[in-house]
Amino acid sequence: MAQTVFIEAINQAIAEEMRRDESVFIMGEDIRLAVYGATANLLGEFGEKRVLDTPLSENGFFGAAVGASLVGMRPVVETLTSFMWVGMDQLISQAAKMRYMFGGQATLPVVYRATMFYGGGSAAHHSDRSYPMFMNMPGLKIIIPSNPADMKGLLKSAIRDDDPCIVFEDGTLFGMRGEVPDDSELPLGELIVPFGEARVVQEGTDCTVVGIAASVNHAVAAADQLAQEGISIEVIDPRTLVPFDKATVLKSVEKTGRLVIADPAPKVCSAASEIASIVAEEGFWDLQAPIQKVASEQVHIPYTPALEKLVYPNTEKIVAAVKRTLDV
Amino acid sequence: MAQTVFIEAINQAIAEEMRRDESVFIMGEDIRLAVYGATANLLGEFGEKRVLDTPLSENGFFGAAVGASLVGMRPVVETLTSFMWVGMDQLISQAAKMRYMFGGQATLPVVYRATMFYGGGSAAHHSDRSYPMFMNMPGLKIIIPSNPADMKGLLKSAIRDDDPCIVFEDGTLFGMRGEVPDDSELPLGELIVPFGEARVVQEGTDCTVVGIAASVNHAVAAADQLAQEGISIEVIDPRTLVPFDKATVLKSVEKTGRLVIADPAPKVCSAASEIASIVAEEGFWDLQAPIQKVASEQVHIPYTPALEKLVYPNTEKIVAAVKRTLDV
Amino acid sequence: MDIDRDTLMQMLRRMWMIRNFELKVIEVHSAGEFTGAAHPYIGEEAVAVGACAALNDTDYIAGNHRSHGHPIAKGGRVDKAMAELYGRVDGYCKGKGGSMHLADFSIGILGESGILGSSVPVAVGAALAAKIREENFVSLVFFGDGASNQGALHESMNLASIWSLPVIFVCENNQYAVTTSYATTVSVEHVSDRASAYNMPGLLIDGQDAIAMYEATVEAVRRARAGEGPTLIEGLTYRFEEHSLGLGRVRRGEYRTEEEIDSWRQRDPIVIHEDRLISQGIASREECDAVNAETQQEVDRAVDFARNSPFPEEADLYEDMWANPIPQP
Amino acid sequence: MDIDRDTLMQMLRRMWMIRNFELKVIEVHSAGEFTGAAHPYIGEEAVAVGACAALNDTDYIAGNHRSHGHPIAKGGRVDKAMAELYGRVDGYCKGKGGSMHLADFSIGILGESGILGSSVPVAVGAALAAKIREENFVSLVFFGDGASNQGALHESMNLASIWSLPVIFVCENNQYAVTTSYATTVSVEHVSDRASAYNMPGLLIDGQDAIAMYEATVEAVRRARAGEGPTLIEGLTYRFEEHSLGLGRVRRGEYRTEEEIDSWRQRDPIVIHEDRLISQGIASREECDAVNAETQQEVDRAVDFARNSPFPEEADLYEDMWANPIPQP
Ligand SMILES: Cc1ncc(C[n+]2csc(CCOP(=O)(O)OP(=O)(O)O)c2C)c(N)n1
Ligand SMILES: Cc1ncc(C[n+]2csc(CCOP(=O)(O)OP(=O)(O)O)c2C)c(N)n1
Ligand SMILES: [Mg+2]
Ligand SMILES: [Mg+2]
Repeated sequence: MAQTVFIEAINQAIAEEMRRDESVFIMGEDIRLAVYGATANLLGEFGEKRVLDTPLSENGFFGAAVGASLVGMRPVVETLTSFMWVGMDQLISQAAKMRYMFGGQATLPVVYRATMFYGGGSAAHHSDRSYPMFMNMPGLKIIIPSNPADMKGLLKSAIRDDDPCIVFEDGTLFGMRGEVPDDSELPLGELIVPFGEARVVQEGTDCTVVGIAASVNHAVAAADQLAQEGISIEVIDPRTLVPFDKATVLKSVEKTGRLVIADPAPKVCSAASEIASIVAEEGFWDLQAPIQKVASEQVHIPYTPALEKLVYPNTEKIVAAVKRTLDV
Repeated sequence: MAQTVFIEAINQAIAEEMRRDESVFIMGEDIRLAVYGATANLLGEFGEKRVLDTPLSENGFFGAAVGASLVGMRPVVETLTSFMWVGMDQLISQAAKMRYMFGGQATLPVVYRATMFYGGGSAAHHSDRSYPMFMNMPGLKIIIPSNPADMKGLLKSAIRDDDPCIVFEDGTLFGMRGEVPDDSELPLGELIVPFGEARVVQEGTDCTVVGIAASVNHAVAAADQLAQEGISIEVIDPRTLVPFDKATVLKSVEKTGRLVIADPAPKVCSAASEIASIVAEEGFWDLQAPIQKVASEQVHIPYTPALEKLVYPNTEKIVAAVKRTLDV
Repeated sequence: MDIDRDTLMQMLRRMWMIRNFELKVIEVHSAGEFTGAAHPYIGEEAVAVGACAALNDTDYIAGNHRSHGHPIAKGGRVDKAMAELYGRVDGYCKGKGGSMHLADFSIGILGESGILGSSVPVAVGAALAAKIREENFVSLVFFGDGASNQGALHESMNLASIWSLPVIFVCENNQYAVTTSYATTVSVEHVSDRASAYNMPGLLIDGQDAIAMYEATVEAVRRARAGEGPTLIEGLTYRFEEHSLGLGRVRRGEYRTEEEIDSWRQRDPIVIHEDRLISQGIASREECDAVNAETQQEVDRAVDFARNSPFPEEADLYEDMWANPIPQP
Repeated sequence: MDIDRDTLMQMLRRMWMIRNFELKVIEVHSAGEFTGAAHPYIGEEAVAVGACAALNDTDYIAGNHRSHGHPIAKGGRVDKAMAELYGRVDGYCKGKGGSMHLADFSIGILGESGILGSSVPVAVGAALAAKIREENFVSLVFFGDGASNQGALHESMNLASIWSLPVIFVCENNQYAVTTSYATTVSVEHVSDRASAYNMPGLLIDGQDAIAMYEATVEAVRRARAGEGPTLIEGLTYRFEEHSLGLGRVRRGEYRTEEEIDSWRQRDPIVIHEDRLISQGIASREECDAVNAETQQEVDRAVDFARNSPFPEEADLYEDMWANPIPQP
């Protein structure tokens, strides 16, 4: 098993898929020189035709990716979450809606890699964690990895998937190291993580903590801390939000009777809200305590570290929420 | 009390506010000839300077409204929900974020009137019920009236409010008649409905039904039907989703022990999800049965009436959900 | 340009097909056979028919809300189109799309779009694929004078130009966006004047003249296939009917005068085309009338087809959401 | 044009203020005194300073991510700007905005925007207010060559043109968007060539020459106040530094040659302005040096001010969300 950095896992996934399938190409701003890092060295290997630097025209090139996908290409578009507003129409009116509204005629194997740069003083215009908004809109698969191995395996799945996918890449994890199995170690000879299969990160009996993106790691840290107080936490990482593996969450709550959801998105209509609502409906009789949402404060991201640090879920907040569910 | 049609209530609210305050002006596509009905006769009374027909440039004129509001105007913009994707950047990056990111220097008394035309064969590109997405984004007040009087009173409040508001107008209600009090009948001499005060549409003891937009009326119909079976329903209309009057909902659930939420938005990360998550956290100990979400199916809006009629919450679905909570 | 008789007659046939389709749609819509918006293309037939006559089945088109003319001009089937308007399973989109979302991917019709300007980047993307794969299909997109003010147009024309993509931008300038005159919303005299801002040819063409549209598009297609990049073609035209069926609120006199409408009706694209065919001895009056009659019959059959097609089943609601299906929430 | 000495000296002062501010920012940023992106304006000072010299305090400006030059050019305070970069309560935005969101509404600085192209419609809206209210303020917006490809520009220029709004579009063409050369992304030779597509004057100005920028803007402001509508001014310029602080990943040689950078550094806008002042006998070398020294001192004081200002309190987190506050969820 190789120790791989998160951003390197992105790069590997893209390179491998570009090698495997000629119809895969990448486009975005400043990707040839890999300003954001993930596309390093791809120009050299794959050439200018398959590594396209675009003008500052998100709506235009998001849509061009839709069009290319309709006629047999597999575009992988790089952007930041906060630039998606500019190209929103193509994501919603075309990518998400087209297949259904054309009665299944359209097939759109397009991937949008949307990086979430938050937590580092990027301020309101560069820090969106917007996946809940896209969850509300039917038609988009939503992928949100929490470690290098999942990042690689899920991005590869997304590129092979025939539906439009948005991969939300948590910028706070870009430097994270983790084990990524070598292909030779894998039964299928390659790392593919399927959609809709949550990972039980660690088993536990007292409370279930569902984490999203970087919050998975905070959940594990919280579990470690709570273990010292004799509290046993089951940590679950959904890995994809559309499709969402509710069975794994419900089964866990059946066992623990308690649920905390840690989600870096703003708390109103968040992924945490959705998961809470599912369990309040389908897992209600298993619940022994109120569900706790640990999501971001409902404010824009303040620039100053003095305030920004208050906004997101963290280990401390998760620990406190678990204790609330246990009334300790 | 005058019987007033919903769309006429919109017109009255705009006209009265334009009379009251010179800084109010309206803009949108084909509003001078009032193609969508709500702006009838305003050109004649207020002239071309205050009644602006715009080009097909939603991002441009949504943003122009932001800019005008910053320097002291009170723009009221007409659009449809489905056209907001095109102008999303101005709604999010500017209208929603500006005040906070400039440390409170910016004041944006701008109103976007976003009509939701669903339920009449408008198909995927014209039928969005997108308020949950905007609830997730901090900084926008979200208004969603269910009858002519609230429509008028809330729109007037929105125009006077100093923050950016999106008024989601339910197109299925455009022809609805309802009592709108004459100003002379009112203690304040005018109809102003404040934000953040839910209306208890009818009291009941067995189950709380929170309705959003047209679903309020389906909830009332469901309550009538259930009353005949001896089941007593409390119907609540939040009227504004940001701010959301959770106290009224929690108080009701304290009494009834049961909650159904009827919401025309797609069900994942819907307003219903959010309300369910609040009650699962803060009203948990009052709940005697699983919370039931009755929201739209998670599909795009099919054109054919044969399928479209299956998508939305309706009286029947609400009745069934209430019965599930009561296990009858 | 020397145009062969088959092409000229096919243009006539498709113009009549559109005309008769639209007349029938108006008839059955007002009889309440289906609801929902529908935007008649009557008066503008030469634009789409002339343009599409320059394309192959392997070329792509994309369109907008005024959506029946484009697919028929590209060779789409009126029975499947009509069944779609009726919301039936045998419609092009199995009843899920309706009037504004006709599409036939089997012959390069990538679909109509109800969001204005929104299909333009998509068309650019199809052309991008041609370039990356080094294939020689082209892509053509129709949009209105109103939609030309959308930012999507600017971004798309710039992208197509810098990448020299084989795409043809066809502006159907019928001079109004619903009730709003393009003179009050477009800051240049002609939409085609904007081509220079994108370093591409911009042609102002008589949109009532199918042959003129055809010739302009042939040249644009030639350029596109030769790798010379995109072209903007503006077809100056007029819609003879109101903006959409059911838009009764606005009285026409309020934004277009009767005189203006009448004067444009004098320039009926079908009459212009037939007159030319007859005067040049390419077809007789009888032959032209026969085309009209045949297409009328085909449209009548399309209505029968539509009426006899069933509505979708409830179980179809969640079909067609995904190519690689996932459980519904 | 005859320009009075005060104006010329104020331009010099503001260019030095920007230069010294940016040099200090580079210094304290690399010392780790604060984090977050910051985009130096060094090399481009003449564009903002020349343009803003033509405006009054009651006129408005809006800007972008390269955000320190615009407010200082408009007369903003360096102490409040610096404190903002330090994330302190005495900053322009109480520490909530940071480098990319400086604003001073008291003197018409409507704020910088991190989303490119996004502040352009906003500036158009301020100008729209002037027209509706029949007041004679104008609005001016800065954007880059990269951002000129955004659809927002197209819509904004069209709106401003058809409504004859008092707005001035200033493109800072520094020839690159991060690593991407404008020659490969803009389909015309000069951004100002696009003005004709909006029926407005488009001027290509030497962006290293503050006086040229000033004169062009004076004329644009005159037009605007006279109701003659908008103007597009392109200042051809160059950024002397890398795209942003902390963008170490890209080595400059990969997208700009040393020769190119050096040749543009020869055209330092401050040197050009000083040389002219001195050669025309308007100011002496000593006077010019004094301006440099004074602004350096002012920037030093700004750093002290910033360092001594406290961070916001936790209770401030939810402040400034609403003008008419609501309970937080
Ligand atoms: C983004 C968007 N904004 C507004 C509308 C509403 N709308 C539908 S058709 C139309 C006018 C279109 O004018 P034009 O582009 O000239 O096409 P035409 O109808 O004249 O063929 C408008 C405003 C829409 N469908 N999409
Ligand atoms: C909508 C949007 N897309 C992308 C970015 C990322 N980005 C920040 S600066 C920049 C380059 C801007 O180039 P230009 O407009 O020429 O301004 P310059 O930096 O050269 O002053 C890019 C791509 C952004 N901030 N906003
Ligand atoms: Mg038109
Ligand atoms: Mg630049």
